[in-house]
Amino acid sequence: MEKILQVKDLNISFHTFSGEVKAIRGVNFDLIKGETLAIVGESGSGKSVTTKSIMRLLPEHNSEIKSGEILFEGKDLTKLTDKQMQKIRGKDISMIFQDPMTSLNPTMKIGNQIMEPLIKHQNMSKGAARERAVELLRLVGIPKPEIRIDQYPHQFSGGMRQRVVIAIALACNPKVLIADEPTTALDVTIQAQILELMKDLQKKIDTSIIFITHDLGVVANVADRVAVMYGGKIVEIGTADEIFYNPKHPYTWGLISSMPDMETDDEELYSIPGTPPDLLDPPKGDAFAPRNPYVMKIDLEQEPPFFKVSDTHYAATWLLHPDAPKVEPPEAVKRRQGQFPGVKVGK
Amino acid sequence: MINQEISKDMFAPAHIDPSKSEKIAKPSLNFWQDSWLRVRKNKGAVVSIVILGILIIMAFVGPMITPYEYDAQNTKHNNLPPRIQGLENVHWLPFDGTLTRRNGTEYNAYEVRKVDNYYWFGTDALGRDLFARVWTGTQVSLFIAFMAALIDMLIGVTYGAVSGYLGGRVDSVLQRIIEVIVGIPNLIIVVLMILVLKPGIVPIIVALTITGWTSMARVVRAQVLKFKNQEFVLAAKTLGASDTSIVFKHMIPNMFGVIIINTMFSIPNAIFFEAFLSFIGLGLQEPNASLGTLVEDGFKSMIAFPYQMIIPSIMIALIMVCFNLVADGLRDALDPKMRD
Amino acid sequence: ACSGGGNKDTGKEKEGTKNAPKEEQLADKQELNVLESSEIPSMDSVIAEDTVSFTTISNVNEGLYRLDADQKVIPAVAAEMPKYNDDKTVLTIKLKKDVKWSNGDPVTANDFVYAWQRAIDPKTASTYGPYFMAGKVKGAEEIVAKKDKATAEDIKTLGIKAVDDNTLEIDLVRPVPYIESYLTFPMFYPQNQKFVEAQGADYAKDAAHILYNGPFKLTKWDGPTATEWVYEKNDTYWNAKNVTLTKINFNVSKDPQASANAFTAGEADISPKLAQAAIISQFEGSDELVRYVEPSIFWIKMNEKNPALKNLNIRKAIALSVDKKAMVDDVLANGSIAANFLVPKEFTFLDNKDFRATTKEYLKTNKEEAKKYWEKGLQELGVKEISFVYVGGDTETSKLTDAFVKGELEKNLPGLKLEMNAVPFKIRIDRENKQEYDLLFGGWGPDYADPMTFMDLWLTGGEHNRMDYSNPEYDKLIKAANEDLSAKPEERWKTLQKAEELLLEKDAALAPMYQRSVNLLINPKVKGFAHHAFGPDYSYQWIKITK
Amino acid sequence: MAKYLVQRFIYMIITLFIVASVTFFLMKLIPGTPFNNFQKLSQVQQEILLEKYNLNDPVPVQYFQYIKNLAEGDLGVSFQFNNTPVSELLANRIGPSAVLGFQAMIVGSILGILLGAIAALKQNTWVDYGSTFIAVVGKSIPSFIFAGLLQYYVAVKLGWFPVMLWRGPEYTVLPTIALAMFPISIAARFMRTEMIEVLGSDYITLAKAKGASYWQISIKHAIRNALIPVVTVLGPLAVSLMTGSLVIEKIFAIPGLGEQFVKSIATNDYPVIMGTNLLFAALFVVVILVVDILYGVIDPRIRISGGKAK
Amino acid sequence: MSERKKLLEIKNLKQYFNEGKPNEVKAVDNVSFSIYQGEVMGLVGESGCGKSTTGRTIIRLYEATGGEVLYDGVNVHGKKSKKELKQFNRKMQMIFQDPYASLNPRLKIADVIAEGIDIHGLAKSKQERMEKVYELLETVGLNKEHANRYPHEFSGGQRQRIGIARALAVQPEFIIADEPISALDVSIQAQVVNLMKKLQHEKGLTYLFIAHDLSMVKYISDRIGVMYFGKMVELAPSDELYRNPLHPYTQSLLSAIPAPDPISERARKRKTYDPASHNYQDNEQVEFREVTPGHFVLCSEKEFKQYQAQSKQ
Ligand SMILES: Nc1ncnc2c1ncn2[C@@H]1O[C@H](COP(=O)(O)OP(=O)(O)OP(=O)(O)O)[C@@H](O)[C@H]1O
Ligand SMILES: Nc1ncnc2c1ncn2[C@@H]1O[C@H](COP(=O)(O)OP(=O)(O)OP(=O)(O)O)[C@@H](O)[C@H]1O
Ligand SMILES: [Mg+2]
Ligand SMILES: [Mg+2]
Repeated sequence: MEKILQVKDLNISFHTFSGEVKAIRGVNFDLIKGETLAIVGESGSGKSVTTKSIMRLLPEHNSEIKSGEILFEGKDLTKLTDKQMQKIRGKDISMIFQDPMTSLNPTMKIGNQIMEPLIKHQNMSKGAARERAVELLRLVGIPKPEIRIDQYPHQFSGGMRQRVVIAIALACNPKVLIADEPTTALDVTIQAQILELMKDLQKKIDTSIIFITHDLGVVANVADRVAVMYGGKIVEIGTADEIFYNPKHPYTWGLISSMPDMETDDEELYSIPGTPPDLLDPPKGDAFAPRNPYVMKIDLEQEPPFFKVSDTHYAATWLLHPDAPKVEPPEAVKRRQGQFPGVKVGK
Repeated sequence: MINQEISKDMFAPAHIDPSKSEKIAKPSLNFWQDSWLRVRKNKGAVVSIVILGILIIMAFVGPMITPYEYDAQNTKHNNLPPRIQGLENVHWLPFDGTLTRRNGTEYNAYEVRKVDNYYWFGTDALGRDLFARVWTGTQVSLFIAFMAALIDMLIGVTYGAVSGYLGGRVDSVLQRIIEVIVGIPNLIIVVLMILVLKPGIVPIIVALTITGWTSMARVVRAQVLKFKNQEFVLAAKTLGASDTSIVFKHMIPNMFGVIIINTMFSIPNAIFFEAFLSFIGLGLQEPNASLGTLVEDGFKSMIAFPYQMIIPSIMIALIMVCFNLVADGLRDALDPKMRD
Repeated sequence: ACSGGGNKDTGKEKEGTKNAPKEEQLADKQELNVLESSEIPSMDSVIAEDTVSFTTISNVNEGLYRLDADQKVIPAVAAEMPKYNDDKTVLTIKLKKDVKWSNGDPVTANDFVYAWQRAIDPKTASTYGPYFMAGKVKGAEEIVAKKDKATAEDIKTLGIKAVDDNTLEIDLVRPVPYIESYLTFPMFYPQNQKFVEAQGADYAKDAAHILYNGPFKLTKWDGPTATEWVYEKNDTYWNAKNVTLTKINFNVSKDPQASANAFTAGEADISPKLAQAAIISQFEGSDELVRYVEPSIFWIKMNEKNPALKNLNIRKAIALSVDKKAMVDDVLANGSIAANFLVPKEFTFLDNKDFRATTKEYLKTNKEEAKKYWEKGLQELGVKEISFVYVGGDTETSKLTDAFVKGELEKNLPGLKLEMNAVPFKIRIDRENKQEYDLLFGGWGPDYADPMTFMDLWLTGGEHNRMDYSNPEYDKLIKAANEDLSAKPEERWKTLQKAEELLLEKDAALAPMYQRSVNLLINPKVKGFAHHAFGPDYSYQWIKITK
Repeated sequence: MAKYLVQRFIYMIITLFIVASVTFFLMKLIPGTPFNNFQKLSQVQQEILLEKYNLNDPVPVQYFQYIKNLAEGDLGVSFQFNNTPVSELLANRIGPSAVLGFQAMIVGSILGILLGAIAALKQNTWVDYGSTFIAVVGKSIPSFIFAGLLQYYVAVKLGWFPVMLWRGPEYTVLPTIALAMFPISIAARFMRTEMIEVLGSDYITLAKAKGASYWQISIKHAIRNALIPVVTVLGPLAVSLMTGSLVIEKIFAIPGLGEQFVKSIATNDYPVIMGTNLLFAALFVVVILVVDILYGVIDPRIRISGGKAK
Repeated sequence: MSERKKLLEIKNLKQYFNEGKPNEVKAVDNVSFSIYQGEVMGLVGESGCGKSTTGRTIIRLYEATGGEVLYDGVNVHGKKSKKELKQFNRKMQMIFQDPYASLNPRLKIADVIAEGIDIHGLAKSKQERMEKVYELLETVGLNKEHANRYPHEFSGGQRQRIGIARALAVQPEFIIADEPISALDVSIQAQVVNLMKKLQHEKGLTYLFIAHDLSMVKYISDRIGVMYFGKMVELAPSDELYRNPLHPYTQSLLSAIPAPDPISERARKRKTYDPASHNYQDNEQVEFREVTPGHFVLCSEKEFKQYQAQSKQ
């Protein structure tokens, strides 16, 4: 259980015209070698900011890491110089972005885009880099890579482009791969192919993956562990089974209840009422409180700490406090709890 | 980790009005308030607005605060360099009334010519007070700038928008027309205008109207092509919005950025086009002046009486720099991408 | 003839020449760099119509006579001054025997006959040919009238004849008192018939397609669009031994300040004419600045088509109210002189006496007087205010003077408003021809050394009148000077002076403003530069470069 | 591609034809004749000249004659230059104008693009403000003033370069700089805007994520993508620069097209007006075509149809 | 079901881009289907298969290359007067995929929503206009105060609801929803889908619902069409389609839907689709055939027989 990446008490703000946006408010998590950690959560909850800060890709002019450490193999990434960081990016840590349509440079040949990190980080000659690029394209399942390598992004379909982005991310066999909604723009068949591809590769090179997505189906498919974010914080973290079958945080409950499955029919879908918190002026206490059907007075006063559910499972909600009243999770969650091996319904 | 002061009763259910939770994050400001807020944060823009304000006021007040009329000739006092009471003793400032000879020696033109008056910006070849002339010229040039911008907006933007929006054959024809307009020499048109128009502001405006908008049209066309398939435009189409309203309500407000840059280029063009027209007898006629004509006149005595060119040039440059900074500020303020 | 003399007005230089002629040592390199103000449109002497062409032609070719540095007519190809018959209508001119074209052919009387006939032939479409010959040389008027129907026979009727190879006879319609200076004009230069015809359309197309018989020859000139050309000394010139310069490089520079800059930087020895006070003032007091008055007069025309201007008092008021002295001293500030006359100073002489020296000045600035006339005029017209359209030029100098005139007139003549129209030259001519103006700023330069070149413009219905001025008495005086008195110089002179007085003092037909000065920069090492009052601007053959 | 070019070529011919026609008729409206510039010409004499050059014919007749000659490649002869063929005249004069314009364009756009790019990279720093300032001043002060200043201070006072004339590379330096101010400022302003936009795009972030350095990102990724709109504005500008700048040519005594064209209008030198203008228009339409093709070179997405990679 | 009124009938619709040029794209190729009054028809398929194009062509954003779109029996395409067009625009509306791109950033929400009202003159006075806007805001679960704000001040889900309000403003009968929820997070997806369902019931709306999230599509749709490469390959009532997918592409699609259930995900076996597997012969007629009532599949005669047999089991 080697921890390849540790994020400790990360606080990040953006300075905007309207004031300081406290986008990340104390995020802690570890990434273990070889695992896939999925991050889920509402739009704007800080998933991308967290991962971008690992890559140090936040806009320089208005972002500020207020406090915290990001330890990669013991080095604090927040303290590295730009030069040092450039050596890590693309080599040790690489990233896949959401939108395959826009993440490739439209005026540059696919091959050159793949070769760039190879030449940069592995000092390959052009010829060698090219060979490797062909190999990578083949690896991600692009047919006729020798020809495709000299084409431009617009000659590729969305799915193929996303594979190219993945090929770029994998070019230097990174130790950590961050995938920020890599399949949102793709249809399910291509999505499935890409997920399989990632899993395959992970096995081969023992990469650790941080996988951000909205699609809980995808999470279920890829994740070893899941972190749920809300309002700039991680509110619950645990193994995939724990989160899916025995969630503890009311926000996680809301998420799970919102999804139709193949059986849901005419009844109305559950949706979490209200809107996300204003990070310009984060509410006192639990950020989720205003939308929490089980809200307690303390939620409005104090931020909940992490309560340990199991060795691997923590949740930040006052509901886990011994003094809190026992509440029944919603129906959809209860149904799932039944499937969870070690836990009895209703705790 | 757990706070010690937690009492049990804090775990009682709280009540929150659900309707209140559907509130949105940001305070409500209207578009212009919002933009103004942003412009205000841009120091360059604010300083520029202030300077522009002062320039505009001076354009009207300036000619009144000097004892000399802008068109009063006094050839005995011609070509005198700037001299300002008080500042004349500060030698490194260019307001001490000295001129430099070709061999590099300096002399005080006022003393040599036994003139006691103070001409703050000096005088021109006919002994007219440049302070009064520069400010009246500023009036004219600001007006020209305004007209140029207006024409650019009205004709250039409309033309470009129509061409890009309708596309196909119409676009093809309209683009060819631009090529033809650009292909016909301005000078011919201008010479022809001398025949039918009396010199003055009208021919300047006509000339600008004929030629001043083509680059704007091209740029706007390119933008329209870009916006044509944006979803909000399609949405308006499905609502049955007329083409005009799609173009003017939906597209044009979204291309302020390029429009502003382009306008900023048309303005100096227009200012000097006016000077050129005046020069060939179409624009303003003596004794009226604009900054453009002052610069051109000054250019001719650039070496002997450099102040005659430098002062109006600085004025134009100052106006343009301010305009640009304001425009940049505005553009940033109006651009949704710049929003937090 | 190689007087080496400088100019009357550049006192310094002249003194320098006089006081220390012996110390002067010639530089090793007799090469000159000159800036011209425009290209050479034509090197065909019968086609040329502009000063640069005339200047070039007169330096590389030669006619019967030429002007020396003091504007005196001296024989050139001619061996002597012409012999006249009794009524002075037939001239017989002997030619030098040893004058040669650059291809070795001798210059003969026939070369003159050929050139003149070519000039008058409507097919040649020469402009100066008819302008100079019609009404003066016999047959010219008739040939012109036939337009393109003129036959070869017709053309032979022109009043010029080669008596033999070295004798030329010229038949005039009437005596032309100024005929000798007239003949210095490049239009009258000889052309080698054989050569011209052999070249056909290529004649005078570039340096290689021209024959030279003057002090220099063009060794580089690529044609009318060339902005660069080179003279080299013509060793076959009859007076070659007196030509010191070996080479002159010409370049066209149209921007006056730039020309001055090039001069300052030593890239040019002679600048083009500089008119702008601001540029001249940089060189004021320096021995590089050469200044002399030229016989060009500038005036305000008053169009009598406008009833207000038909009024004598109004015209007088206008003519008197502009401060001409301020105009020349402060505004132009280039040495020009206030013109209280029509016939320029230092232009025509009779028995070495300047035309101006023997007569009065008219229409001197007098603002009080002007105001009185003005009020009287307004009263006669029964109006309080008048507005005139003032057509001026679009050059820098004219802009400045027009602005000055406007200021003066409006200040001194209450109730007058001028609407200023600054227009390009061509449009000004057009407006003038159509008489679409009230006041018009214009000017005139002479074509020959006689007051008549300025006087006959104002004849009733004259081609250059264009302001509806008409005074039968004036017409009569001019007619007399042209015809009856043409052989009586003294009387003729008096008559012309009377006409001038009538035109200006009595009729105030136009308001003369100033006589222009020429300013140019010449490297002080360059001695012997000669300028001329009409036709070509300068002669370079007497120039020497000192150390 | 071939089909496209043929189509564009036909369009170009049509455009040129219209330009030629409109210019012809407008030009004939200018008062005066090529001969009345000469104050001393008599009416009769004028008539003779007009007759000789067929200028007395009705304008439509002259027009058809001109178009016919044009189709045969005959541009006529110049009046002001004493029957020099217009084609020869243009050939003699286009050289310096084109060289100068080309140099100014190259220098100007490279400097301008760099200036704009740097401004965008250092957005809202003094570098950015400085670049904006240079661009604005470069645009608001006409090039002839730069020309005058350069000539006086650099050539006359410092003696670093010749003051004027056109004899070799060193003679082109000052006029090139003066003329380049305009493209510099335009390129800089447009480049800045575009670069800012490009720098905010996902592929730049991806390039950063690849570990590309600052300069690699700017040069390999950002500048190229920002160039497209810049090319749109620079194209037509190139034409106007290359067809001669009146004042600059005058100041540096350069035998170019600009001055001559102005003079031809002033003197009703019809064939020269037409010839110069056709040359200008032809260059203009060609440049527009080149710009369109350049788009494809810079941006493979808009490559002209058929130009698919093989 | 077939007795219900056909609101929209699409016959052999074709939409080719860059027709006749080397880069021709047959985005929609010979597609026929009908939509009944009051139903939700889902449309799924690979990205780029022509779903959006179909929707956009139906609503006349593109001029169809071929085929007919009959709305209430009237051809939507072809020449129309301005008035007819307006009439048509009122009946049919569209909700766009990207809630960020589909709202003009420089218009207030009130003006966004009221645009349709203004165009069609549905309000007689300013006051009435505002009242309508407020009512619409309420319908989509927003409130009055929001009317004066700008799009950037809203969350994605709120924006998408504004898009819906805009479409509803002209009281349409038929709405094309082009991936209205793809860009939203789960909880907000639920909000939007609930709203659409609610409106369907309350106002009797008919939808064409384009999406690639099959669980949502199944949840909301009565019938589902599956597109592949510009062609409709299968069309069936949603339950039927999920229970008995016939076309191999549909099968592959269904097999790829990830379930939010780690245990089943670990066991997932995905089917892949290879178009070459059909092995169509040149002489075979590949047509859209009704295998069982209401269940259409694009197939050859041979496959048709096979599918029928399969369905009987
Ligand atoms: N450049 C920026 N300037 C200002 N605020 C920013 C910036 N980038 C992100 N934010 C703010 O930080 C917060 C977190 O954003 P983030 O992009 O991490 O959300 P997310 O969880 O990735 O959402 P999504 O699922 O929509 O991608 C948001 O409130 C957002 O507005
Ligand atoms: N305006 C257009 N010009 C040319 N080709 C187009 C145009 N619009 C769409 N296409 C092409 O038509 C095909 C179908 O596109 P369409 O947008 O309808 O797909 P889609 O099924 O909606 O995909 P997605 O799920 O990605 O939205 C694609 O190959 C696309 O590239
Ligand atoms: Mg994100
Ligand atoms: Mg789509």
